[in-house]
Amino acid sequence: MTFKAFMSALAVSFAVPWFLIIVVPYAKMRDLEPVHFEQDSDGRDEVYVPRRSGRISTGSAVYGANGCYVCHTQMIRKGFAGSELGRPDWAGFRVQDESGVSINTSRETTPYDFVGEEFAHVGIMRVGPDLSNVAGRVQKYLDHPLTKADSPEGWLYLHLYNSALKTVTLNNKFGCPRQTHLFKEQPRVGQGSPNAVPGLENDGMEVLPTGNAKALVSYLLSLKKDDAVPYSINYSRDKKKAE
Amino acid sequence: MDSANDNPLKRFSTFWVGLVLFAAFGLAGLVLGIGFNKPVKNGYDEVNSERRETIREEVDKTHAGARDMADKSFERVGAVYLESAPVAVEKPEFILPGSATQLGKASGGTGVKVPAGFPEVAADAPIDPAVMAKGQALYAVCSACHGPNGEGMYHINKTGPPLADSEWVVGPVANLIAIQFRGLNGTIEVNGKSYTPVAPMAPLPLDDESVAAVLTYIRNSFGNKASPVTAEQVKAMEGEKGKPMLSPADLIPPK
Amino acid sequence: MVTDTDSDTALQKDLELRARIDRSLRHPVMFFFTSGAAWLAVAVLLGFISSFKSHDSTFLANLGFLNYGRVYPAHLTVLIYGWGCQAAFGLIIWLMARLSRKECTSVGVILTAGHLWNFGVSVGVLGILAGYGSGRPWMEFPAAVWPLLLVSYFFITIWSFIQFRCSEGGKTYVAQWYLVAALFWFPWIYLSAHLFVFVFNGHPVMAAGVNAWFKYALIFLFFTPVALGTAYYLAPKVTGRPVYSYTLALFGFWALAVIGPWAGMQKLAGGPLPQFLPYLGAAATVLILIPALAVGVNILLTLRGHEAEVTASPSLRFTIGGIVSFVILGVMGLGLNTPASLKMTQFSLAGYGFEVLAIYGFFSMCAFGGIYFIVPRITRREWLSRRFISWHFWLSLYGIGTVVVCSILGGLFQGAAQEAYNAAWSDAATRNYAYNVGTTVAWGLIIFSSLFFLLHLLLMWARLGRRSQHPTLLKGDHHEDSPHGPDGDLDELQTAEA
Amino acid sequence: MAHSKDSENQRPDLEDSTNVVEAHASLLATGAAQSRERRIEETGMEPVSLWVFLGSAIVLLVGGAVVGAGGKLFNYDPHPTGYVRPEYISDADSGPTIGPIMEALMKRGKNIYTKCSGCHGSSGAGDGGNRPPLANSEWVTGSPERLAMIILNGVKGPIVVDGKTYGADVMDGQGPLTADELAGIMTYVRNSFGNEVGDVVTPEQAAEAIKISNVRAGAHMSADELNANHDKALEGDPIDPSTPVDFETLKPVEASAPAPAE
Repeated sequence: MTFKAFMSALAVSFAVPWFLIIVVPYAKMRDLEPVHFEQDSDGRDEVYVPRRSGRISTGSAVYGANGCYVCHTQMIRKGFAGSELGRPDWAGFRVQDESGVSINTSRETTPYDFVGEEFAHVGIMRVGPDLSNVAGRVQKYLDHPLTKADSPEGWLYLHLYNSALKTVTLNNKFGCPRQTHLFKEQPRVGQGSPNAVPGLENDGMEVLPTGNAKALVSYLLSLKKDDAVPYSINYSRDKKKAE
Repeated sequence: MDSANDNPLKRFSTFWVGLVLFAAFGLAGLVLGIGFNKPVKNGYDEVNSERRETIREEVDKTHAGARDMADKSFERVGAVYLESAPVAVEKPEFILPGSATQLGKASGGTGVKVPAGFPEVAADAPIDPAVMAKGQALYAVCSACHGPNGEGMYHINKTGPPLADSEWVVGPVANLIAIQFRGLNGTIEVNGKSYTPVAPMAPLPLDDESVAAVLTYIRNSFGNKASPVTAEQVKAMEGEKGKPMLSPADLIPPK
Repeated sequence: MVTDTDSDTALQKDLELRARIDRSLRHPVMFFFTSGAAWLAVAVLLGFISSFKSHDSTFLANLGFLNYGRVYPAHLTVLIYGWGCQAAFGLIIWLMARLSRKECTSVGVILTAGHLWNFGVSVGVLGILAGYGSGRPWMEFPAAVWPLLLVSYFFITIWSFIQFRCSEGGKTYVAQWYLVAALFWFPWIYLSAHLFVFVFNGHPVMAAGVNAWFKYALIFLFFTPVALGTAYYLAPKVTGRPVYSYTLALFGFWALAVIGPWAGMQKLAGGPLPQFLPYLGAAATVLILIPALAVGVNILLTLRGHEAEVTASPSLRFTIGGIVSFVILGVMGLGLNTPASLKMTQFSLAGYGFEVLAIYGFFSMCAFGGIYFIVPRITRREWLSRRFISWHFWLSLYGIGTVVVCSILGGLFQGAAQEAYNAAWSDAATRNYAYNVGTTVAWGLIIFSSLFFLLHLLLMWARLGRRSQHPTLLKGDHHEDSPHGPDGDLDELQTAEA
Repeated sequence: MAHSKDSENQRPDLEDSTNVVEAHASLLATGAAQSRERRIEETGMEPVSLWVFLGSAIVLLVGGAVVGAGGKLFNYDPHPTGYVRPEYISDADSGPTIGPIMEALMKRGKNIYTKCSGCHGSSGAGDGGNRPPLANSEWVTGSPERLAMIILNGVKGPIVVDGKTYGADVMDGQGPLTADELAGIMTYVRNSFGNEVGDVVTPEQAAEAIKISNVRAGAHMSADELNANHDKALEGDPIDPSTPVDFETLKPVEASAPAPAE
């Protein structure tokens, strides 16, 4: 086998998969067609524009730099590949829709859910819970009578600072490691600074979140991916049964 | 070492062949990448920009009314004043005896008449600074149409003509007092230029001292120099109150 | 007919050429092996800390920069770029020089590029620990580091490609196929993956897909060929027997070349990207068992009948450990990537177990085999102590065996608990506590093994090895009266050679 | 020849002499490792055993099956066609919404117990070491206030359970808990793992216990302190375990309400 034949065979055996599973899907996913709500099936006729508010790009960078993706995932897999959809409060919530009927807003992750981020932190190991709908869960933890935090940001600051604190989920010792580097402690002067984290005052010290902590919490509170999607990418059973 | 297969030329060429081969797929990716980095074809920005235009049009429509309302506000104010001219009294018995209307009716409309015994004031009579200060304070209301320095607002929104070196201001005092009581409407010639304000000057319900003070102020500032106006003079002219609005023709022409 | 004298002079010329090659290579190769071994010790220490933190979050809790989210990426990146790549460079340079029978003429350039590589890796790791990591698995170095690594890679390995191109005697060995393939696959994967993930702005999920492909491409298309190249060189070299079957070697090589580039995207199975991509990646990872079987059979049959030699020679012992790990890796690939098991192992500890088995169990063991063969030649000293080598071997074997078994079993149980969506989540989260503790103990073992290895290598680097004609052989455990006599200087040796 | 025989331009080695001849001689003499090396012969042409191809074929089959699971090959549309979300019967919303209070509290207790199963075992048998079992333990089936104090504040020091003394390990308090949660967990442990107390701890009684615990506001309890001041029933009227209640609010529902069709 001559050198030239060997090199070209090597190049071809690499080029085909490189082109088919990297370049083509990259180009196709980049120009994704936006899906439309249809009048007959969704009751309104407009384009589905995914909306996320909050400091998504900086927060996503802080999320990546601190390795949150090592233990947390952000993907609700489709039914045939995983059963996150069944787990309560992971893919969506039980809410009363406008006509008072309690519906389950769980749905799979769609390509439109990572809008505003450069890199989807899909995650490596799922030691901690999936974070696709963490914003909704935090809201529910706040409704628990014993939680110390008064706002979603407050709960998340408490959790990041010391997840062993009995905010609401009964703690076990392999909880989320303490992210104390995201906070700074300072002596409490007078009645303390307004943006100190409530519930963390002890013996004259108060804890303030740094810029990174605020960006991260704002990013986490933007993670709510259970909004209604158009009929064409809505795979729920009762909808399909309706036909 | 320098055999057929291993000479510096071959080594040099292999170096560059190696470089090209190493970077083969990187360069291919870069070339394709340039194709990628053009803005996304019909992604969300296009959809969003359409939405932005529709929202822009709606906003313009709802605010259209408000915008032109702002431009013509003074004409409208003027029109309101014109329509709201005092309604002619149908039956004579409605007039209260001794009221300004009754006096005005009695002395007949149109022209400004200097009543008998109208007190005269010397041109160089001393001016009390307290009166001037009070006049200046009161002038704030007048500055809305005559300009803070009496230069008039006509050139901006066609309202008040200038008071600075205006022959009317330094002219007969009776004119000024009559204007204060009966207001003025129509085209007036000041200092050689003619002005047709969009809104007539409204009669101002001030007491005698205030009218005297403000008139003394305008006759002795913005470059004017004239005799002060006293409360007695204003009192003497109270017959003019209640008469219909003056037109420039009714004024006593200044010398 | 080649007369006796001719063969003598040929042998003499051959010996002289080998000596000259080794002399010319001693600085760059020794540099890569020692700095690689140092990075290995750091990587294993970070691995121990990260594993300890995974089951006890109060361990070193107050050190912000040792937060679990930074120690785990640092551990993996140092293991791959600090140790893995540098060991691979040392092996490629030495093997290619020996196989193409060419001296290395650009030692200076290679050394500077090597220092640049080390500088890049240290800046990268400090960047990760300081909190500037990029957040892409296996590409966590701050974004400015990857071009530096790529340029220094080029100036390290282009000379080996030149040697391969300009070698006389037109005969290319099986090992050379693998080494040249590795030479080219690395930049192809590294450059295109970093372009697609960092430089172009495309869809975030597709960037994650390319990143997942990059992880498995690096394992199957850079570390695997280098390790197989070393194995295909050492097995015939130490036993003096030809490689078992040429066709099998050819089949194994082209099977890897065809199957390898497809693997990797199964990390996103069930995710919001074209549905065939992840399952194609899973299928490719399953099919890696084919080249694994081919190579395993080929190498093991080459060594059949030389069991005494295999147990005695340290380099062969490590190589066999590596090749057997490669076959186990193939079987694990099959086991973990069927749709049913993928459902459980996709987001669990099993992925970590697979990667550690590939990087440490397979590649590093083959690399250790190569190092134990190469270092005596370039330093002209024999290994100082047999015990260091055997400690290094057994601790590595048991350590990695435990890490892999704990991670993969723990991953499977954790995945099963995750799939039971009605049970409470804390039940799934606490399921792998015992397996984490097992992994920590295992990494503790490997810390000692890497310290032994580093110390031994530094002694050789300082020219303090044994000056003797005979190799340091591991005493064959099963027969005490081995021909080598007691430890230390050996008298005349007839049969076994290393 | 371009390259000199002896590449002295290399940096000299530690004990290198600059004399060319001597260097050359030493090169040969000390090249022990190189001298004992063997030449690599040609690669062998042994026939490939059938097993390798058979094994590869089987692996190919498995690979084919895996690719099959990926739907149509090279269909780059990220939205899968023909996929319907499967049915997930989750305990949370299955099961009755109105039923006896015993069932309501047992269901709540079962969810919370996952946090205790780490130490006391999923079947309440303890961990065989220094963590006591809950099955037929007099602390569990005994006076409810004592059990509430144990759960809310934890236990330190020696304690005799079912004849055996435990004390090596300290149990941390599992508070704070809401009244419903405490009532749920107490009812669950008192009526599972073989314990058959049969009565129900109502949320009101649990609230009383929480008040007592807050008043004490101490750290871990000791066995003697438990027996001395807390060995009594909780105030609040006990409730008949079969009174129908709304599962959500645990408020009694008048019995006449027809059971909703499930």
